[in-house]
Amino acid sequence: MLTAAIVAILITMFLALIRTFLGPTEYDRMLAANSFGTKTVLLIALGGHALSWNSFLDVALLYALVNFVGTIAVMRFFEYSNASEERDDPGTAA
Amino acid sequence: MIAVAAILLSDLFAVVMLFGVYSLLTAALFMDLDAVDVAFTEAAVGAGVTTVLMLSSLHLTKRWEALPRRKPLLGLLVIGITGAALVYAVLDAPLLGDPTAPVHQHVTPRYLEQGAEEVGMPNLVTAVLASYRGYDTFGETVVIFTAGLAVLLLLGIHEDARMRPGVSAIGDQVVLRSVVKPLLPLILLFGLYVQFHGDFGAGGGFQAGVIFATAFVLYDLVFGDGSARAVVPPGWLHRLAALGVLIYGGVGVYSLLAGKAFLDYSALAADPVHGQHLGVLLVELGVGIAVFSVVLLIFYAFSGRSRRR
Amino acid sequence: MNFLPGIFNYLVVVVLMMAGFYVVIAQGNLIKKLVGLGLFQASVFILYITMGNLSGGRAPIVVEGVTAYSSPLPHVLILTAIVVGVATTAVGLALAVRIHEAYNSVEEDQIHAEDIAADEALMDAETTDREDGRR
Amino acid sequence: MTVILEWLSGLCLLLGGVLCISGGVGLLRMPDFFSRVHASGVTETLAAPLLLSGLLLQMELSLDSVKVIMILILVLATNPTATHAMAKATLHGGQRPLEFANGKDIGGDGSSKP
Repeated sequence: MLTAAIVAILITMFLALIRTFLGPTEYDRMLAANSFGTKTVLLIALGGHALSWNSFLDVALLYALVNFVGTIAVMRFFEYSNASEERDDPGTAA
Repeated sequence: MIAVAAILLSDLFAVVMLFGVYSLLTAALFMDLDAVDVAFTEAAVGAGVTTVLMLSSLHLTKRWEALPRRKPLLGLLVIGITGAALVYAVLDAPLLGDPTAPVHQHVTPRYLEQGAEEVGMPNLVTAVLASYRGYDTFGETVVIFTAGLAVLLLLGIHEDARMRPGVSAIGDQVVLRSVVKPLLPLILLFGLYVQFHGDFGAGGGFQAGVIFATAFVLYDLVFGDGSARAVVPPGWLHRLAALGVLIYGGVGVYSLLAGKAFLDYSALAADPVHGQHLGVLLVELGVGIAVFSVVLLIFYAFSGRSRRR
Repeated sequence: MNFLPGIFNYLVVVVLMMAGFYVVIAQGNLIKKLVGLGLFQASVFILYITMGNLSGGRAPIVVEGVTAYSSPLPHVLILTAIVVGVATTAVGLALAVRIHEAYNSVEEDQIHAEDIAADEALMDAETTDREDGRR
Repeated sequence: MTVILEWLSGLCLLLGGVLCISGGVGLLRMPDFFSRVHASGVTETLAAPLLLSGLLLQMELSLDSVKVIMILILVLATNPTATHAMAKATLHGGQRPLEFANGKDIGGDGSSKP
C-alpha cells in the first residue's frame, strides 16, 4: 500500500510539473508549484518511512513550512509588480 | 529537467518559481543520498529565502526579459566543448556509493570512528562542522556577516520608504491572517528545536537561523510591511549579527586564553568531552544568531526599497 | 538505499552545470544570470554529496549497531556553502537592483549601450570644451 | 488489533493515493484557473491527511508520531489557506471564472465569490 501511495504521489508530482511548465497564467504556475510542494512533503514523509531515512520528518515539516511561505511571497510580490508596473512588452510572455 | 525550462522562459517570475521547485527537488535528491543536514539547509535556504529574495528584487527591477538579440551559437559551442570534457572526466570518477572512493579513505574514517567519542554528540555533521572544521565555519560566518554588510551598503534600510499599503489583496485577507498568527509561535518553536537538537539529529545553527528569519519574513509578508520591523528593529539586527560573530570568536579567544589552541573547546570545561559539547553548543548559537539577523537584514533591505523612486 | 545507479548522478551534474553555465554566458538579463549561477552552484553541491555517498551507508548520525555511514565531510562543506551561496546571491541581487536604479534596465546590452552613449557624450563635451578654449 | 490497523492504514493510503492522482489530473485537465484551484485544493486537503494518517497508523508511537501530527496540522492549516489566498489574489488580479468571462451569468449562488 505504501508503495502504491508513493507511486500515486510521484504521478501527481509529474502532472503538477507539466502544469507548471504549461501554465498559461502566473496563477496557474503558482498553484501548480504549491501543489508540487505539498506532494514533496507527502513523498518525503512516506518515502522516508519506507526507506527508513534518518530524521526525515524534520525535513518534511520544514518543507511544509517553506512551501507555504514561498507561496505567500509569490502572491505578495506578484501583486505588487502587477499593480505598479505595466507590462513592458507583453509579446514576450511565455 | 526543470533547469532547461528555466532557461527557455522569458518571464522572470515563472523562472523564479521554477527555481523554487527545482531546489525542492534537489533537496529530495540530497535526502536520497543520505545527506539529511544538507537537504535541510537546501530546503530552508534554496526554496525559502532565495525565492523570497529573488522575488523582491524582481519587484524592484523589471519583470519581463527583453527579447534576446545576440546569437546563442557561440555560447552553445563553448557549452558543448566544456560539457564533453566534463563527461570525459566523469567517466573516470568513482561510482556512486563506492566504498573504495578516495573520499572514504582519508580523514573520513577518523571522523566516523572517533568523532562520537571525542566530541560527544551523535550527529557527526554538527561535530565536524563546529569542532573539527571550526576555523572554516568561523570564516564562513564572517563571510555571511560581510555579505550582510555589503547588501546594507548597497541598498540601505529605508525606514520611511515602504511598499504602498493596500495595493495587495493579501493585505486584507482575514483568513490568511488568522491562520498565520497561531502558526508563528510554532515556527519559532521549531526553530529552537532545530537549533538545540542539532547535536542529535539534523539541524544546527545555520538552519535554525534561517527558520527563525523565515518566521519573521512570513509575519512581514502577511501583516503588511514594517510590521516585523516593529518587533525586531533593524538597529537591533546590526548588533545581533555582530554579537553572533563575536560569540563564535569569543569562544575561540577564551580557549586561547585558557592555554589551548584557538577554538579548541576542550578548554571550556574540566572534562574535554563536556567542553567540546559546550563549545559546539555556543558556537552553533553564535552561528544561528548571525545567520538569523543577516538574513532578516537582507530581507528588510530589499523590501524597504521602493520601486524606482 | 539509492535509486540511482553508478554514474548517472555525475551526468546529471554535468548537464546542470552546463545549463547554468550557458545561462551565465549567453543571457543578457542580470537576474537570470544570477539564477544560472544558482543552477551552477547546485550542480556542484550535488557533485560533492554524490562523492560523499556510501552504498549501504546511513546518514552520518551515530546510531547503535550501524557501522557504515556516508562521509560527513562533504556534507559539512556543502552545508556552509549553501548558506554562503545565498548570502552572495543576495549581494548580487542588491547590485542588480542598484544597477537598475542607475540605468533603468538589467539587460546587459542596454547597459553597455548607455555606457557608450554616456562616454560619447562626455567626449563630445570635452571636445567642445577644448574647442571653446581654443577660440 | 494490528491486523485492523494494517487494513485501516492500507485503506487510508490507497484512498489518499487515488485522491492525489485525481487532483493531479484535475490540475492538468480543467479548463480555467478557478476550476483548477478547486480540483487541486479540495482533493489535496483530503488526500494529505489521509496519507499522513495512514503513515501514522503504521509506525509505533514515539516522538516521530508527534512530528507526523505536526505536519498534519501544518498541512491542514496552510493548504486551504494558501489556495484560498491564491483564488482571492487571482480574482483581485482581474481574472474571472469562465462563466463570467463569457458574459454568461450562472445564476444561483454565482455571487459566492465576491
